[in-house]
Order: sequence, then C-alpha cells, then structure tokens
Amino acid sequence: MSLSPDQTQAAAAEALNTFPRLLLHHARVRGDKIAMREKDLGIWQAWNWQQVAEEVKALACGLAALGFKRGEKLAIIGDNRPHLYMGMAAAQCLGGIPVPLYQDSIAKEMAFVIDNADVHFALVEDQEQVDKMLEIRKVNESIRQVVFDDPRGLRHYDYPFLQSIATIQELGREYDRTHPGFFEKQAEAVHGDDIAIMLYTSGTTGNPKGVVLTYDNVIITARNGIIRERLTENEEVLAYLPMAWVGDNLFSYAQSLIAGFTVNCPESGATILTDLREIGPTYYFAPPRVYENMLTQVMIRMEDASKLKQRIFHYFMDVAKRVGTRILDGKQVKPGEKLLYMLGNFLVYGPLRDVLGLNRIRLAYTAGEAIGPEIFDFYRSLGINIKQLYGQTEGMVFICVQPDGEVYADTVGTPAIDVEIRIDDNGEVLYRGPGVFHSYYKNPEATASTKTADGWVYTGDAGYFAENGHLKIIDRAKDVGKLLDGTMFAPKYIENKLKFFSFIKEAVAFGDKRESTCIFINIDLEAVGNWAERRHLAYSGYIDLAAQPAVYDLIQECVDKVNEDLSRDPLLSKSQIKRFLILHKELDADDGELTRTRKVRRSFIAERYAPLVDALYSNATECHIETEVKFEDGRTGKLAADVTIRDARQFTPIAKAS
Amino acid sequence: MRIERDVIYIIIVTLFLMVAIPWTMGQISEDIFFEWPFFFEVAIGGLLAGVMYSLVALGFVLIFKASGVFNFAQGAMVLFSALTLVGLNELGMPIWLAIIATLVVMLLLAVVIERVVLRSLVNQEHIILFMATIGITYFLDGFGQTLWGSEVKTLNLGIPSDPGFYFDGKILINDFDLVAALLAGVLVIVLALFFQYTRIGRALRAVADDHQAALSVGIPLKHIWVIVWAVAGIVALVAGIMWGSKLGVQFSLALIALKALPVLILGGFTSVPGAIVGGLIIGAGEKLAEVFIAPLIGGGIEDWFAYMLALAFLVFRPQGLFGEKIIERV
Amino acid sequence: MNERNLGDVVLEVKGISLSFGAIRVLNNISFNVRKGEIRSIIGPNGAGKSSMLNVINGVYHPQEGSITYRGETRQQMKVHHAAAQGIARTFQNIALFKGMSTLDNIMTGRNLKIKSNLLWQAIYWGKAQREEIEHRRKVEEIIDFLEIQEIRKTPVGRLPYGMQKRVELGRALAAEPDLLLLDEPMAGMNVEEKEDMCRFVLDINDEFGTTIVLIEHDMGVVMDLSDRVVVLDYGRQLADGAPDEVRSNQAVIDAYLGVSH
Amino acid sequence: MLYREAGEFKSTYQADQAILTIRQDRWFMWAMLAFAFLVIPLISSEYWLGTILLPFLILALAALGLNVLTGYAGQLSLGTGGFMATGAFAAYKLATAFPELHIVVVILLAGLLTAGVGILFGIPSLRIKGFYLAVATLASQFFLIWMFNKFGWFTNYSASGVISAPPMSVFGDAFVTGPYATAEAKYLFTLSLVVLFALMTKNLVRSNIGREWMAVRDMDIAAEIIGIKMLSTKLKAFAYSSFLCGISGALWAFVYTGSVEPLAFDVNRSFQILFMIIIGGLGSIMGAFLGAAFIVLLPIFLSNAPHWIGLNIPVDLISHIEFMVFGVLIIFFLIVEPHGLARLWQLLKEKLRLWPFPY
Repeated sequence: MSLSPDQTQAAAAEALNTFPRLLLHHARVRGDKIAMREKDLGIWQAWNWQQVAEEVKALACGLAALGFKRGEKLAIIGDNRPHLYMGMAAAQCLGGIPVPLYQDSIAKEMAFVIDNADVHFALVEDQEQVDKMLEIRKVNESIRQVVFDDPRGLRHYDYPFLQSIATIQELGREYDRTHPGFFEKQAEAVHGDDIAIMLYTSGTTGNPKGVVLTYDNVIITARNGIIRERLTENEEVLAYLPMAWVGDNLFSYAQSLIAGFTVNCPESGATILTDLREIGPTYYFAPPRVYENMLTQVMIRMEDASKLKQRIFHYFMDVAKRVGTRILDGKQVKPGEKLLYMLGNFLVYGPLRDVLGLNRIRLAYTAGEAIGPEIFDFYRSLGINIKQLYGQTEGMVFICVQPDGEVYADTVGTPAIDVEIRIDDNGEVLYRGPGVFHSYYKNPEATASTKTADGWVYTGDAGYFAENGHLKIIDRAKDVGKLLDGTMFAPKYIENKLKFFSFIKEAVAFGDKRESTCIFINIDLEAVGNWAERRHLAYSGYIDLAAQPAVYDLIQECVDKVNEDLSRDPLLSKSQIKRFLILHKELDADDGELTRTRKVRRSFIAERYAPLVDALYSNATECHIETEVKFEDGRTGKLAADVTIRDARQFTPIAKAS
Repeated sequence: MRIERDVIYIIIVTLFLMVAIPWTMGQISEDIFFEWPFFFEVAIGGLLAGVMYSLVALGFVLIFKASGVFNFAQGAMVLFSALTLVGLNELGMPIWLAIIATLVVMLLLAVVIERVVLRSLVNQEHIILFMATIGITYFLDGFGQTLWGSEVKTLNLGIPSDPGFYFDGKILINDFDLVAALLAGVLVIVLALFFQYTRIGRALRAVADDHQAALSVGIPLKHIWVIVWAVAGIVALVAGIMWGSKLGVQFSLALIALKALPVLILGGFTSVPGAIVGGLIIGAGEKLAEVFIAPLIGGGIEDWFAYMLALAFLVFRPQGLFGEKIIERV
Repeated sequence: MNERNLGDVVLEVKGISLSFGAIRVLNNISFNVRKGEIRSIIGPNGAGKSSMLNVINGVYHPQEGSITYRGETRQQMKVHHAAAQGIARTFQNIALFKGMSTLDNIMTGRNLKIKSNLLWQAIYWGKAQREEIEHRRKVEEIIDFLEIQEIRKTPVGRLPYGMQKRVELGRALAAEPDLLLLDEPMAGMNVEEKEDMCRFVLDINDEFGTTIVLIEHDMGVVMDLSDRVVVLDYGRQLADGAPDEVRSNQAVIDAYLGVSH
Repeated sequence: MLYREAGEFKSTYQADQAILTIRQDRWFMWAMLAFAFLVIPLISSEYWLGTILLPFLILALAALGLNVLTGYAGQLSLGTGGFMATGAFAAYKLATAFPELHIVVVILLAGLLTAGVGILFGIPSLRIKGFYLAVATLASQFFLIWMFNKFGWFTNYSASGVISAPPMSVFGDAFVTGPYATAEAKYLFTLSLVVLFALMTKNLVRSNIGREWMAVRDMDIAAEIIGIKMLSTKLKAFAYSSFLCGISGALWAFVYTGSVEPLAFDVNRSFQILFMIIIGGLGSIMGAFLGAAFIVLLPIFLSNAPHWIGLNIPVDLISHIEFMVFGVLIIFFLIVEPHGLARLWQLLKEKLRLWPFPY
C-alpha cells in the first residue's frame, strides 16, 4: 500500500497514530505477510505480522504480570534481534516507554542512563548484557526485572529477577487467559501525544541526554518520509545499526510499522556483508564510512583482477562517471552513451551491485557526516539511488532530504515535509516541525537552551541555503569562526574537503581571527606509499615520505583543487587556503592530538605546534621543529624535522553557475 | 629383511596345495591325467614362465617403490622396447648394436617421461599418476606400432628353442624357457645387488621410505625418477626380448602387464623378493590349474585364475606377501 | 571447580597394557572416569596419551587389561561399538573429511542417528528429507554453539588450523556423546583460540553434561579445566588425582613439570 | 556476470539444501533438459542420435556408477566392464526367459542382479585398499567375461556367443529395441532413464549415505570412529555402483547395439569408463557426463580429423595414431586440470558469480 497524502488515507492514518494500533492493524490487514526475519540456525527464520502481534501480546502480558505499569521504562540492550524490537512494541502496548541502549557501552555508561531514566525493567540480548545488568545491580537496585533473549550460558544463573523471554511469554499467555481483553484495552489506551520512546544521544560532551519523543513526533515524521519517498509494504530493510540510534528506530521500526514492510536481522556482526547480499534490501541506510569502506574493498579487489577485467571495469566506470548520474536523475543523454551504459550495466554495474548486495535498492540514504563526492557519485553512477539527508535525534531524523533528481554531493537537500528551516544571523541552522522532540528527560534547562518556546530547535550546525534552494551544512556552529576581514571560516568544512582526497589522512585548518587560512596536513601513509612505490620513489618512513618534494606536489594539487572549489562558494571564497605544510608526524590520539573518535583537537594542536603555525603565518619556507612523542611501548622520545611550507594557488572568486 | 612367520606358513601351505590339489583332481576325475613326472614337467614349465612374470612385475615394483607411481605402462614398455629392437634389427642393425640402441631409446624414454609427465604431476594423488601411466600406455602402444607397424615380427637371438628331455627323458622342458629363466634370474640378482650395494640403489630404497631421506642421500628426486624409469625400461627390454622371441613380437606383448598385476598384489607392490616369489607362485599355480583343474570347468581359465589366486592371498595378507604392514595412526 | 559433586563411575580402565611388536606403549594403566567430570591425561610426548584414547574407543586393542564402560566389561573396545555407545572423539592431528564442507562434516557426525534407507535417500523425499532437515537443525545448533556460522559452507580444507579443530569438535558433538575424548584440542592454537576452546569445553561439559576426557599439553589449561588428572610417562602411570595433588606429586614434577613447560 | 544473487535468501532448510540453490542455475538446468528432450530429437540426424548421443548417454550412466564407487566412496575399481557385461547378460536371460516382462522391469532387475554381483566382488574391499583393490577388481573383470564366454547357458547356447535383444516396446509400438525401434525412441528412452538415475545419484550423494561414502574416501579410520560401518557403507557403494553399471550394460546390449558379445565389455571398456570419470572429474555428477562426452567424441573427432584436413591415411595407421593422440591428450588433461572438466566448469561458474572481482 503506497501511502499518498489524500484524504481517506489521512483519515485512516489518523486512527493509526500509535505503534500499538499500527501493529494490531497490520496483524488484521496483512496478517500473513512477513514482518520480520532473522538469520538464525542457517536460514532466515520469519515472523508474519500475525505472529509478531501474538508474540508482542504474550510479552506485554508477561511484563504486565511482573508489574510493568503505564509510563514504566523498559531498557532494551543488544544487537538487532526481532525479540528486542518486539519488546519495544510490547512496552509501548502497555503505555510504557522503551529506552534502547548502546549494546557495546560498558556497564558504567549504562548505569548512568538506567539511573537517569528510572529504568526498572531491562530486556537484554544475552549473557554478556545480563552480566552488565548484574554488575549495575550491585551498585543500584533500581533494576527489578531482567529478561533475556538468548539463554546460552545462563542456565546456572539463578536470580529471582532474571527470566528468559520464553518464560515471560508463557507467563503472559497465562495472564492473558486470566485477564481477557487486558492487552487490547491497554493498547487502545495509548494516544498520539503519549511518549513513544526515549533515545539517549551519545553526547560528545558531558553525559548523554535522553531525548523524549511522542508518537506524533515519531509517526508523523516517519510517515512523511514514507510519503515523500513512496515507500511501500514490499520494502526489505536490513536492521544492523545500533537500536539505540534514532536512525535504526526510524528505518527498522517506525517506518516498518507504518508502511508494513519487512525488517531483516543479520545473523551476527561477522556476517553482515553476506547477510546484506542474501537479503538484498530495497531500502537502506548507511553512514558514509560504510560506503567508503565498500568502495575501498571494490578497488582493492579489482587490483588483483586480470588486466582485461581491469580494462573493462575502468572503461565502463568512466562511462558511468560521464552519464551514470544523469541517467539516474532521468536527464537526457546521447543515445550512444545510453547504449554504452546499458552494456556496462550488464558487464559491470549490474554484477557489481549484485556482489555488493545493492542491486535491489530503490532508495539508499546516507547521513551523519559529509560524504566524499567521488564516493557518492560512484554509487549513484552505478544506478544506486543513494541520497543524503540531514537530521537529528531531536527532530526524529528528517530535517532535510535530497529530492529525487536534485542530488548534489555538497548539499543535504530541501526541507522535509512539514519542516521549516531558518538560519539565524550567526549562521546556525534552526528547524521546526512535527518531529521536534518533546523534551530532554529530566533536563529542563538543556531543553530550554535547545528548543525555543515556539518550537524552533537549534541544530548547533552552521549552514546556509545554496542558490538551488538546498541546505548546505558547513560546520559545527561553535567551530565556525571569522577571518580578520570578517569572512566566514569553517575549519571542518575545509578539512573535510581535503580529507576527501585519499592521499590526505588528516587536515587541521587555522584561520579564526587570523588574516588567512592555513593548513596542517597528514598524508595517508598507505595511499601515498602506494603512489610512491608506483613511481619508484624510495622512502624510509612517514617522516621521509612526508618531506619529499614530489609528495608536496601531489598534495599541492589537492589543496589547489580545494581552493578552486572554495572560490566557487559565495560565502567561503575568501577563506581559500593560503599556505600549507605536511606535518612531520601522524596525529595520534595517544599524544592527545585526536579525540578517541579521531576528531582533531585544533586548539591543542595549535599550541603543541605553535612554531609551525607561526611559520605558516610568516613567509618562511621552512621551519625546524622538535616534538615529544609517545611510542607504542609507552616510551617517549623526541622527533625532530625541518618542515617545508608551501603557498597554495589562489583562485579569483566566481559565482557558481547552477 | 626379516620374513614374518605367517608368510612362511602361507608359502608352505601354498606349496602343499599346489601338489595336493592336482593329485586329488587326478584321483577323483578320469579326464584329468595325473602322473608325477608330468606334474613336475608342468610345474617346472610354470615356474619358468613365472620367472618371466617376475621380470615384468619387477619393473612395476622398482617404479612403485621409488616414486609411488603405479606404472601401468610397464607392459607397453615391454612391447615398445621389443618393437624398437626388432625394428632396428630389421633396418639392418646387428642385434647387439640394436640392443644397445634400444637401451639408449629406453633411457631417453625415461627422461622424457620424467620431464613431461612426472615433473608436472608431482604431488598429485596416486590415482592421477596411475591414469597418466595409462595415458603413457596408450601413447607407447600407438607410437610403437606407428613407427614399426603392427604385424607380428619374429625375434631370433639364436637361443635354442627345441624341446629338451631331462631326468632320463621323463620330463620335457623347453630349453628356451630354461635359458630365458636363467637370464631373467641373472638380471634379478644383478638388480638385487644394485639395490643392496650401490649408492644409487640405496638412494632408491630410501626414496621408497620417504623422499626427504632420499634427498639427504644427495640425489635429486628427478634424477632418481629418471633412473628408476630407465632401469624399469631395461627390465622391460629384457622381458621384451624373452617374450618377444618366445611368442613373436606383437601387440599381445603389451598384455603381459595384465599377467604381472596379480604377481604384484601377491608379492606386494614394494617388494623385489615379493615380485620373484609371487611370479613363481603365479606361474606354477596358473599352469597347474590350467592342466589339472581347468578341464573340469571348461578350460581357458588362465585369464583370471592368477587374479583369483592372488585375491585368495590378499584375504590373508592385505598388503601382499612381502609388502609392509600398514598400521593405522590417529 | 573441584567442589563440583561428580556422578558415579562411567568408565573404568583396569591394568591396560598395549604393545606394538616389541614396543610397549602402555604399561598396566588403570583409572576411572566419573559421570560429568572433566578428566585430563597428561604426560610428555610419547607418553602414550593418544594410544590410551585409542584403546578407550577401540582403535587399538590392548593385550592385557579390561575396560568397563557403562557397567559392561570387555577385554577390548570395538570401534563401532564405542561409537554406538556414545563415545566420540577428536584427534591430535586433525582428521576431518577434507573434501566436505563444515556443514557436511558435522552432519556426518550424526550418521548413527539417521535411519532412512538407501531407497528413501535416493528419492530424497518423505522420511529421508524430513530426517535431513531435522538433523540439519540439530547441526545448526552446534554451529551456533561453536560460533562457526560464517564458515558453514566452506570446504574444511580451506579453513585455518584453529577453525578446523573447532569443526572437528563440532563433528564429535553432533553424535551427542556421553563421553567425549579430546586429543590435544588446543595444540598449536594462539591465545584467543585457546581461550575460546576452553570456553567451549566448559560449556559442553555444563550445557550438555558431557563427560570429557582430555589430553592437553598446556598445564595451565589442564589445571583450570580438569576435575582430576592422570599422568602418564613412557607408558607408565605416574599419578592420578585432583590437579593440585598431581601438581605437588614428586614423581610428576621430576618427570614432567620439571621439564620446562 | 550472469548471476544476480542478491535477494536470494533461504527461509527453509528444504530451499537451502536444494540441488540447485541459485535461480540462474535452475533456469539453466531446465533449459538443458528441455533442449535434450524436445529440441535434440527434432534437429539431430539418425547418425547423431544412434551412434553418438546414445552411447554417450549409456556410457555416462556407467561413468556415473563408477564415479559413485571411485569418486565418492574412494574405492578404485577396474571391473566396470565386467559389471556392464553382467547387466547385459542378466537382461538377456530375463528377457528371453520371461518374454512378457516389460523392458523397464527387465532393465531394473538386471541392474539389481548386477548389484548383487557387485556386492560379492566388493567384499574384499573391506580388507584390501587402493591399488591392491584396483587389481583385485580386475579379477572380477576377467572372471565375469570368461564366465559369459565359457558357459553357453548365458548366451542361450548361441554358436557365436553373441546375444541379441528381442524387440521390446515401452508401450504400444513404441519399440526401443529390435529392428522396429526408431533412433528417437531409443534416445528418449535412454535419456529418461539416465536423467532419472542421475537425479537419484545426486540425491544419494547429498544425503547421509553420500556423506558416509565421502567420509570413507577422505579418512576411513576417522569415519569408522564416528560410527560409520565400513562393510555396509563400502558394499552399498559397490551395490549402487554396479547397479548403474549393470543398467548401462543392459542398455548398451539392448538399446544401443542390439546384439553384443562379452568382448564388448572387456578390460578396455573398464579403462574407458575410468578415463571418463578422471577426465570428467572424480566425485562429481556433472563430471561423469562431461567425461563421457569427451571420451565418446574424441575418437570420432580423431578418426575424422584427417579427412577434414584432406589427408588420407591407411586405416590401421590411423588407429595407431588415434592411440597416440588419445594417450597424449589424457596426459595433457591430467596435467592441466587433474580434477577434471567438472572442476573447470565449477571454476567458470565461480568466476561468473564473482565477476567482476577475481575472488
């Protein structure tokens, strides 16, 4: 059933404004259609909607029997497993609130959330998670009940508060016999403005905040997404991203429950790629790094292919580069090219998509961080409709989406249905819409500082609308600075642009309150190393390689390209890179130069390499530097080098012809 | 080598049966003529033929011992060598020169086989190598006859072939067989010595046990293979000469291989003495059976009797009379 | 682990002596195995450990002594009998069926449980297919248990050593044995692999209550895992007892622990 | 390249254990069958059907049988010819003794009788291994042929020792033996049987018995330790193998040649079949067919090649050269791909599935 926003549908939708209702609805209208699959014991075990509804009912009643009340929280911890999703539904059917946690976080981290959210019930995957619960329980008795899915290794755990899902469901069936109609009554009693779920944002700073979302937030936004992309009940999705992450909740839970399509859970972390290929999803989300890794894999594997194959491959990839995206966007191309593309589709694109498991994809999203244009175009030119979206937990994901046919690597598209966006004077992006979250749990001041009285939410991102009306995100608002002449300076934006080149591993941009932009660069030892070997360039190690003039030339090209790019950008054209140097050592988390999540710590680096920074802003062409470094074995030593500094080519600003 | 007790038992029993069965047959059925001199005449005839079998079997054993290859081509080599010899002889070469020339040819053959076949099939499963030797068989049969034609040729080495009477005329033995057997015997002894007392011979024995050992002897594996195949070639030549001048040089010589097989399994693939003893038992047994049993069951049993006989032995010793016992390690 | 109360004796070997021709491999060995215990046999190379296992499951036939298994006493075990009586084992140097996939290897482990006859299997229908499926399910549980899903359909020949050992264990488990003989299950493994294997051995012992007789070189492993330990040395039995008893036994220290390790 | 497997997931074990799990393969197989059953009879000449395809199919069946024994159960046998002969003569005796028996029944019974004989000669395999066994099986080869030659009873005392099949029909006047049988009828009849038995064999090798065979082949001692009964497993292999060989022999005598003498099944036949499975690929159903095709077509090619290139060479010389070339080709093949055509086929498939990647 492809939802189109006409009256009858809307009316129907009105009634179906909570997940309990949606679930029962699907059990009624498409009871024997497959709702969930899980690769288990070697095959894809399937549940149809009828079965899901029954299991959820049993589970809910079981929880109720254990004293799970309305408004009660249910912590859900584990890999993507059907029973965990059912647990979510069960909690919601009882008017409770599921609180998914990141399964890989340690007990201590979990303890905070569990305490902060007043969780008394936990539904966990396996022994590993049960152990964490026990550990937490030592310090905090608040957990009254722990339910586990996989009994493996738990037979000797006897704790009164520990039961398997199977037991609970048995209990539930019994409870249902004794309390007929209980479940239906509870499920009906849930309303659109009730709290549907609490998602903790893994805060980069301070403790995570619990984002409270109502059914209306979630369902209306999710449905809008379905309407906009014309998703149907026949989609197949692979649920492999953490359940605690809003995206997974949207793609593998909310939208499935609304459109009635099938969610597939992989066998294990190790088999995701094979499972992806077996399922061949039609609707897929992945963060940029996933696509990036896939592409690298493709290239590496092609390296070993026979010369002929390589020639074929590259020939047709060029064809795709020329016309692929245009064909995907339904634009006109020369019939000759079209023919070539069709041939290529048979010889290369088709097989490639198939081997990657992407050949049934109708719609693929990426988001979270900027994706490299050539990665992006690679997939699009293969005929895979991958689009960027811009979203936040606070807005139930959809803020901006790229409309079909208007997909550009450097923008995140136009506002989603019912979403308004405005840019405030310091360049920060604000939005308002159905998805806007209810509040941060037990954190009014944070709520107040993020969400205005009239429902506008501060994204914390700086951006602006490009001429084509697409939103362009350039950086975290707090990182955006100004050059002395007042031009906007977006370090991360520039750094990303540089990092899109495979030769550049890290880049650090300076410029805030300075006259121009200057750059530290870390070359990618592997990529540049290979490049050097192909040119029979001898080098002893990173330092040596980094200092080679040839390498400088190579990097210079990249830098110049970036400048050329920047020059096209009305706001940033003046922040073109003036001078750059290739750092003599790789930035390293152990030296505190990167965060553990490999984000550059600009200010720290600025201090640490003060002499180099100064040199950049002088007109020196070389600078001697000594740095303290930690080696793997923990010893520290000195690293000395003379670092060359080069000027980058400057481009005269030109307005982008769109 | 120490002979296990049960082997001796088996042989004794066999000998006894070889005498007892014909005798009983003679007693119970009137269309079997049994008389001691006649019996011995047959037995000796058989033994002499047996020596020839041993000769062919020896070729197998050498190669199997040294390279684990079950060389089905041995028969073809017999035919090929004989054909070459006669062919060269007919081309006007004096017989002695022809023999030397043939020796050279067989040597070349060994080299070619090692180069082309063995080297490229090294460490393949045995069955593959076995198939390869069948391939060689086809090739040699075809090649030999293409070269020298397929009509029956006579090979005369001037060995007296008229029947001679011994033990004051009671027993008739074909002198040719006697001579042939003697020659074969000599060759066998020579080979035995070669294996015992020459460095190469020892190396060959080492190879059979394990290839590393062989290398440590300091002879590269490929040389060893060439050598065994060459030796096998020489043995084939001798066999070829014997059988050739007995039956005439023709395609049927190739089938001698099939006669040698039961000898092999009876004696054990890896045992030179086995080949000899086996040959004698098969030879004698076959003849005796043909004369003293066959008439009762329609005759012409020599195709398979040897096999059945060998099979009977295998049931008692699956590794053949003198083959090494296989102990299952896990 | 020693305070676990163990069941009564399931296997008793009395005065076992085994020799090949002149070589004496085992010399008057006697010990017993109790239900549900993990029993280790240790000793230097050539101590006759593997031979002992081979005696227990009937590959070798001892010249003297008797084996009592499940109350039946016999002078020697017969291989097929041992298998039929629920004795399974793994081998020191892997004895997998190289030509088959992981799945098929483990399926083969269930051969004794498959009843349908040649004809049914030939038409692969009805009983035969039902059986194939039912046993496939069981096998999948084992695959899941040993966490080898991703090599399910790989020919075992291509697997790394550690994985092959795991598959072999799986094949043994497939027979749902009462008594599991493990011949150096951790030999030649890296640390993680060893840890996994230990975990599996323990899990097997406690999830399925399988009695386990284990040969192992890594003393650490042996001492952690075992309830009781027998020490062999050149076919002689040096000691028999709980790990710490054995550890403190002088003869053992001289013969074995003394020697490096 | 041709494969599109994404989205082909299995949600039942039936599906996962199916013979062909990939859609494209199923299509290909159906196409092949349709072609073999519907197109070939229409397009191909009497000559092709009668003298190439028929022997190809029949020998493929024998190869299938030998492959079960040697390729799957690992028991090297050189007795195939003998078993084929047994089948042929059994069929002949049955058909002549009970003229009212339907041909299918006759053939099946012949197969079963051969299976019995196979079991008899399989018994030594319990003690004898490898080449010893191979040679031992030669005993059966020679003995059987000798027997059929020696005892007139088998040939109903025909002077020539040749047996000829009475005309028999599948139904109505659809004769498949004797003078009225059309090449098409023979072909289709044989094809159906061969396809049927190929399927049966595939089923066997993917079920328990097949795994037991392979276990015995790969490591007999380990197999025994996990409870596989050597004797019955090996004998089953001998029985089923000779069952197929027997049927193939019966078909050869009845459907293909119509009349045959024991020599048609001499040791060379055994080697021919052995070649088929080695060249085709040990332990592969497909291999039996590929090998059979190769070995059947090669000599035809060799004997015709000279004419095509306009040479005319005396017949006997040609036959010698055939021998040579044949031998050379065998060796050549063993060197290039010791695992046979089936492996090549498999590799090709892998390549196509992974395209454009090399692995």
